[in-house]
Amino acid sequence: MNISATDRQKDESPAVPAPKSPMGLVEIDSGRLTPLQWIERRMLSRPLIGPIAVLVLALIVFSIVSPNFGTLQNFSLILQQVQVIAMLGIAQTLVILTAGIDLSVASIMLLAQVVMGKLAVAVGLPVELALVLGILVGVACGAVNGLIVTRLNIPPFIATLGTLSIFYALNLFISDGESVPYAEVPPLFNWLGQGFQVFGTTFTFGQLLTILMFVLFAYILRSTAWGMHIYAVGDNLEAARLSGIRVNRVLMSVYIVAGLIIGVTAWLLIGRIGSISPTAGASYNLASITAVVIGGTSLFGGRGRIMGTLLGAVIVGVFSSGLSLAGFDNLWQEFTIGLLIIGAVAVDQRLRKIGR
Amino acid sequence: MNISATDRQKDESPAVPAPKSPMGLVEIDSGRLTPLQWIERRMLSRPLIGPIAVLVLALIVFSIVSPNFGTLQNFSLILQQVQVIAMLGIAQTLVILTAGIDLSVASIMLLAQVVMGKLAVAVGLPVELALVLGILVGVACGAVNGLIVTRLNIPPFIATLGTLSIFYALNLFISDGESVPYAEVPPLFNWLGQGFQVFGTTFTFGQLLTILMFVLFAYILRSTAWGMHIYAVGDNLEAARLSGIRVNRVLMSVYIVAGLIIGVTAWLLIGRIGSISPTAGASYNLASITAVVIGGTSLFGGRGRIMGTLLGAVIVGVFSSGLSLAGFDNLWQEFTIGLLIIGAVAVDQRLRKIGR
Amino acid sequence: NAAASSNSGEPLVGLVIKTQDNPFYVKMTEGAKAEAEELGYNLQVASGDGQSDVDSQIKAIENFTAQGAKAILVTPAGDGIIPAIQKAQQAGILVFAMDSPLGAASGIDGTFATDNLLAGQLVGEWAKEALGSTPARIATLDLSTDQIPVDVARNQGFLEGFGIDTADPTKMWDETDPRLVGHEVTDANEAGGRTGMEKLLQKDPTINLVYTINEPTAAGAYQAVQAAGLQDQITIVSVDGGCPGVKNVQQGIIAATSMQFPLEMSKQALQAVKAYLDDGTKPQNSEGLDFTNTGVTLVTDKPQDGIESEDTTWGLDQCWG
Amino acid sequence: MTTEQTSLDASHARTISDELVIEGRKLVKRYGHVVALDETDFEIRKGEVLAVIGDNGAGKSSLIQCLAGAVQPDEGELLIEGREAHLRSPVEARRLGIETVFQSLAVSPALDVASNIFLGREIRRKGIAGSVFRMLDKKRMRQEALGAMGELGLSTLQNVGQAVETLSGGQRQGVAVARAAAFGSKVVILDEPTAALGVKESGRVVKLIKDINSRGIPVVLISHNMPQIFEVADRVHIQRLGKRIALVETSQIDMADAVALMVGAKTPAQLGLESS
Amino acid sequence: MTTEQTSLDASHARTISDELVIEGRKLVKRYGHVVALDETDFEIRKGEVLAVIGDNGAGKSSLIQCLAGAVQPDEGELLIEGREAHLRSPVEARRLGIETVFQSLAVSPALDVASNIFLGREIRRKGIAGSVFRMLDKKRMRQEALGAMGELGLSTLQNVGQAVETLSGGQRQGVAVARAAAFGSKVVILDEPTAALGVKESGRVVKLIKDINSRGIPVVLISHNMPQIFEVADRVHIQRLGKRIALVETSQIDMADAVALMVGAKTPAQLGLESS
Ligand SMILES: Nc1ncnc2c1ncn2[C@@H]1O[C@H](COP(=O)(O)OP(=O)(O)OP(=O)(O)O)[C@@H](O)[C@H]1O
Ligand SMILES: Nc1ncnc2c1ncn2[C@@H]1O[C@H](COP(=O)(O)OP(=O)(O)OP(=O)(O)O)[C@@H](O)[C@H]1O
Ligand SMILES: [Mg+2]
Ligand SMILES: [Mg+2]
Repeated sequence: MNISATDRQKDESPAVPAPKSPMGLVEIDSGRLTPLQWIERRMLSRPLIGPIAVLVLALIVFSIVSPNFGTLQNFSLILQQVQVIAMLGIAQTLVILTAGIDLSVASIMLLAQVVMGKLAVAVGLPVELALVLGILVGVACGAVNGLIVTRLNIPPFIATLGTLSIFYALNLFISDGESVPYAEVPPLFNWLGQGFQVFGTTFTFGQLLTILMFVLFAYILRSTAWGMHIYAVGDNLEAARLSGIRVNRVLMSVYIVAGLIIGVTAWLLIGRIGSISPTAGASYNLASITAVVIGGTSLFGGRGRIMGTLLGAVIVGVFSSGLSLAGFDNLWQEFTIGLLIIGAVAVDQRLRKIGR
Repeated sequence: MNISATDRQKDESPAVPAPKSPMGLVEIDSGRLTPLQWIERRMLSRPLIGPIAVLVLALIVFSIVSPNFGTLQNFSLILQQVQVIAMLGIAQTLVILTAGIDLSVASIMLLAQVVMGKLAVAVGLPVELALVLGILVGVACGAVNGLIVTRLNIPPFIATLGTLSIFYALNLFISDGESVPYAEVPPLFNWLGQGFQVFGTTFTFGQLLTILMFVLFAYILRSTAWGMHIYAVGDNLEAARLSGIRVNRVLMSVYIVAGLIIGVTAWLLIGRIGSISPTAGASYNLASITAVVIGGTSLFGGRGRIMGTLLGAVIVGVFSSGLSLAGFDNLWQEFTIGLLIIGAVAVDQRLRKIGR
Repeated sequence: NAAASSNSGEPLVGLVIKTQDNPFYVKMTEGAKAEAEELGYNLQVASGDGQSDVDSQIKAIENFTAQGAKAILVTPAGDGIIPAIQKAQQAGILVFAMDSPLGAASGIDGTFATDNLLAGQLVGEWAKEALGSTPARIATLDLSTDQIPVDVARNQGFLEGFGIDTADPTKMWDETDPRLVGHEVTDANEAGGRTGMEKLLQKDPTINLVYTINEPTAAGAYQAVQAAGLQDQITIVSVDGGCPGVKNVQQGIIAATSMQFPLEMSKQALQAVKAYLDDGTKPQNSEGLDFTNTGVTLVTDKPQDGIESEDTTWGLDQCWG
Repeated sequence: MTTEQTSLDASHARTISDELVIEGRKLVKRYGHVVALDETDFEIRKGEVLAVIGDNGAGKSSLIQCLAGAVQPDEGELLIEGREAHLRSPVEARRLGIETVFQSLAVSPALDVASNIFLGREIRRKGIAGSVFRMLDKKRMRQEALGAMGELGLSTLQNVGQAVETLSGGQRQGVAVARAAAFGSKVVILDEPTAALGVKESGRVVKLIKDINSRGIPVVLISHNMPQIFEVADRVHIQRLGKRIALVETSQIDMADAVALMVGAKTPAQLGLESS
Repeated sequence: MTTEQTSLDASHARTISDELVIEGRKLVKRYGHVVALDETDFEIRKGEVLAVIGDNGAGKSSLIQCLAGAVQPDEGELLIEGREAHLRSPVEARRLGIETVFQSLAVSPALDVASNIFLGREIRRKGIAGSVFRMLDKKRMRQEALGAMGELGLSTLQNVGQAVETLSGGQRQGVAVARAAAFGSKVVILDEPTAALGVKESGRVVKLIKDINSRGIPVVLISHNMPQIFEVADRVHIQRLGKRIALVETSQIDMADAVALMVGAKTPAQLGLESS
């Protein structure tokens, strides 16, 4: 018999040595692997291998094709371009891990942002208060989604298809469709767009915040009970319920935390575009889902990694920037992003199959 | 003991009398029901009761509010306004019943339509041939979706999120973003927009075709093996596979038939708007899903009725028309449609719970 | 207020706009409501769901026809709505196009529009003068890949005004002039403007003139320019004339913009409706155009010789939104 | 029997008192027009092993789902240690110390064995890593999970870090049983815990039931395996057509009669039992 | 044994020949790094009832999944009636007359009992309604389904028009068994068919196996229920750690030895069996 210890790892923590079975019947052959085999197995069994492979490939190809592409400056730019989608992607990932989906993330962001602007500029509240209240609008919208899902028992796709329209209509109602111009936006609102220089390249506080949020939520999902429960609820709701998890409480908390993240993203968006606009980023609903999906998280819930979403967002940004630098028209950029979505997921699946 | 025969019916065919169990242990108490109870149970256990209730309620309210609403002419108009979404909804329902989703229906329709126009007007092919080739483009697009889902094993949401962009880009590429104006559209293409008078009200051939298609697919889903297999595949793919159903063949056929229906809908769209426009109806992807969902079909697959989709599309049309006649701004129409989606599904679930 | 006043005694006039998330149409609606109240009409508004949503507009025209409207004002999202307009006309309804012309062949009863080609030309001519002898490196930030008529007219007008051969004037991006560095589509909002500008600068950091489809796009583009520290090198021009846009002209964020007048547009159109309902006169097109031009004015604080313009003080007085 | 009794079986020394841990009175559960529970009664005494037997569809699983808070009865009342209780969710039942292995197993397929065993009551690290950063002690959970699985003798399980979906049917059942055994404090309920288990593993489960019980914890066992039931149970609750038709000491009925009652071949009256 | 033998049991009259219906040679199936089948052999003769026993995780389900076309072995060959076969899907196995009840049951929860039984081989109406309009004969399918379920004595089933998800665990298993019994023509494979069944229903399944077998159809039975196996099987295939360690006539081994082999307490050599 030649049963070897499985390398399947549910998380990225260092591998626990395969325990000897109490009856000692199991042989472990990891010791017999060559270092190369070991690396291969270790790498291929990682859930992020697919997105990483796609990203590395894209970086190599585009760097060869366009000389302007492979600069630190451009990488910083790409990260700035995708930071809003990536942040929405954190919220989206949380929801998708519970086997849900949130079609309303962009609407919530716009509403929160417009409320911030209205309160600070038209109403004249202190800027800090307006900011906090705007973020709380995000939290409230998340809570509304959560209540519809948990109390009315409506599938998240349908619930957020509804609130997508509702929040967007409120956003237009409050803003009258008008932007607050740059000159009138209080500096605090714009703070996340401010930058600092490293190696002659500009980085922004917004970029930093985005990365920090990813690290934070990667930790939470991997190492806390709440994170574990999110996976359990998404994996099998009924089993989680019977196992004594308060599934409705977990779901509510996920939608509320998602709303909080989206509220913060509203702040990030203002810093990014310099003004407060009721329409900037209305297309980010699907874009955030695209990032999650390319990052290898399953739309059926219970499987995936938050860092995949960051990779997914960056991959889309790299393609969009690379294609544009290589002189492709927007039409063909759209076409290629379509192929990318399918291709990236196909590559991910193929690699994971080999990796097992 | 007082176990009564369950009235749960999986389809709309006349109820089969509850069989006596072979051991004669089962008492049947249907006989003891009052006629009212009987009607109540019978009605409430129907899967379409939710959408019907919402529709009837909406018709009553709007007829009271606006005198112009409750006319035969207006009903014909509403049906004309929703026919394209309803037809796309047939395709969408088939896909959703297999536990899939098709985000690309509108893109396929636009592409098929633009190809028809290009072949007939710019290339100068015979109109009939151009029509058939256009419909075949729909079939081909459906086949592409099917291949991605079955061969590459990519979840339908992701597959069609990709092809949504791909088909739309092709549509713009072929049409150059230009419409074929009314005057240049061959009469055959416009035929489904032609009408005839009944009771002083205009009906169109397109409406007729739409209704016929619904009747046809209701029959197919309810009474043929292919229909049964669609439900089985959507209900539990693995169980269907182990039960000896060629699941990939069923899935392929569903996407291809969906493509065929969408191809025909392209013809219907030309008749509806009179010209061939590469951008008309780009928002129909979500609209067709909305119709399916309001019609009570489960997004998880395996449960639902095609006639629900017709009702769903009509309900949205009735609200949109009724709110507009009652003088509501579009902003509030959008808001109300959002509430409608959530409300209709909530009502449906509540009624079904009582009905069991 | 959710429901509009339904004074059923007053003649019904329908206004069909393209989208409600653009202040231009919001203002047009406000102007129309004010004027309708003045004239004693019951004005109702319907909207599409985007710049090219033909289908919703057809629906809206049908619904107004069914309600027995006396006149319909529509901002066409495409010529797909012509058959619906003709059906409305057959029902005895007066139909005007607003904002963008449908062409004489449509048989429309009248058109009240901004001359978008002219709007583009004005900023193009101004830019040529402003740049003077500096060799031009031009980028355009357009609306979308769909080649929407307004998008095309403004873009081609700008190039024409600058003196660039537009090749096919009904198509964007078919030009071959070496001064044109590139173009990106932006969805006409700030986020698209910024990302588009960043990509263009990455492609070619020598850009010194940027045309933008509207002022929100320009505001976004400026953020990218500023981040790259190129605000002294790059001139941004735009079209629209909304108040936030004019303020940005005042701040020097946008160098010049062509102002259009949605309030005027509504007013003129409703007065023409009154004229027709009173004695059957139909509006006359402006000279040399197949529509009634409701005016375009160049707004800038850096006037150039030989080019008529107004300053931002005037602009802030006249702007909408 | 109003006094405490001590089991004669020395290897199985424990006390059964008359006090009821859980009592159900006239519980009714309907599913649409199907009546799964038809005014059934239920009781389990401190310290005893109670077997619930009955035909397929007799309502055994429905009954214990009511006791475990997984479904709410439509009518009837539930008393836990004499006090009326409304278990609105499995969480509440667990908090009261009622631990259940459901027939559907209730495991999360994508999670590993250790996570499944500790689901809902994870162990956090010591110190601030646990209290402030709320970090889980995965290593410890794995070790304890390994111990719990080892008790069941599931020797072919290769890694407690393995996802449950990759386990065989029996291994999966082992995970569910190990979880209940590790945490049960007031009552442990097992719905067909050995259905998918092999001979040796079934034997281990029987031993485990005895172990749990010898700690003084009462056990409810649903099973179709009569010899097993008569080996381990003190009393048998016979469920038929949604009702409890008899509740007898195992010593006072033989297997054949129990089966005859269960399938309706005999009535309790025929056997001289008061219809409970 | 090269000649045909006739069973002594009169009520169970049938002939077993030496001809093999299915033969598997050195089948290997790996899941990642887990080796579920490790060069295992398999054979079943015409007319016999073959029991497959083994510990949880020994690879029994994996083995029969290979025979049923549900999974494809990584190595080894499969012969059906002496000819090499590659079963790429359960459809192909079915078409060859191999009918299987999977441990996971493989029923569609939202479909009703009748639809489940006829899934994949629905009956169409007579005449043009069936041939042109391809209309299903639902009435007939319901009647036949009722008959098939009745054979199993699942008396509590209230309506064959009921969705399978509303059935109890045992009723659900009954649906799967009824389907296999109704359609099996060359071999019927049952993976733990009585795991969730009651005493009476289990007895019915044993009788059903005998009925099927008396029609000359060989049956493969996976079960952990030793008395049942020794009642019904002609030979026992003992699976251990992914391998067949023994294949013996039930008459030549006793229950205790079979269990000892299965759990590894004894080796085939110790019992004088050639390690197959
Ligand atoms: N969720 C449900 N919906 C509808 N009917 C149900 C549901 N759950 C159980 N039933 C019905 O209730 C009755 C009792 O089912 P239950 O599962 O309690 O039986 P059981 O005694 O546990 O049987 P088994 O031994 O087969 O597990 C059955 O007739 C079943 O069909
Ligand atoms: N899909 C799979 N992925 C990974 N491992 C698997 C898979 N299916 C089975 N295994 C592993 O293969 C081994 C054999 O499993 P199998 O289901 O064949 O056992 P079995 O003999 O049927 O056990 P039981 O009596 O418990 O049903 C087990 O160790 C199991 O964990
Ligand atoms: Mg049960
Ligand atoms: Mg098995």
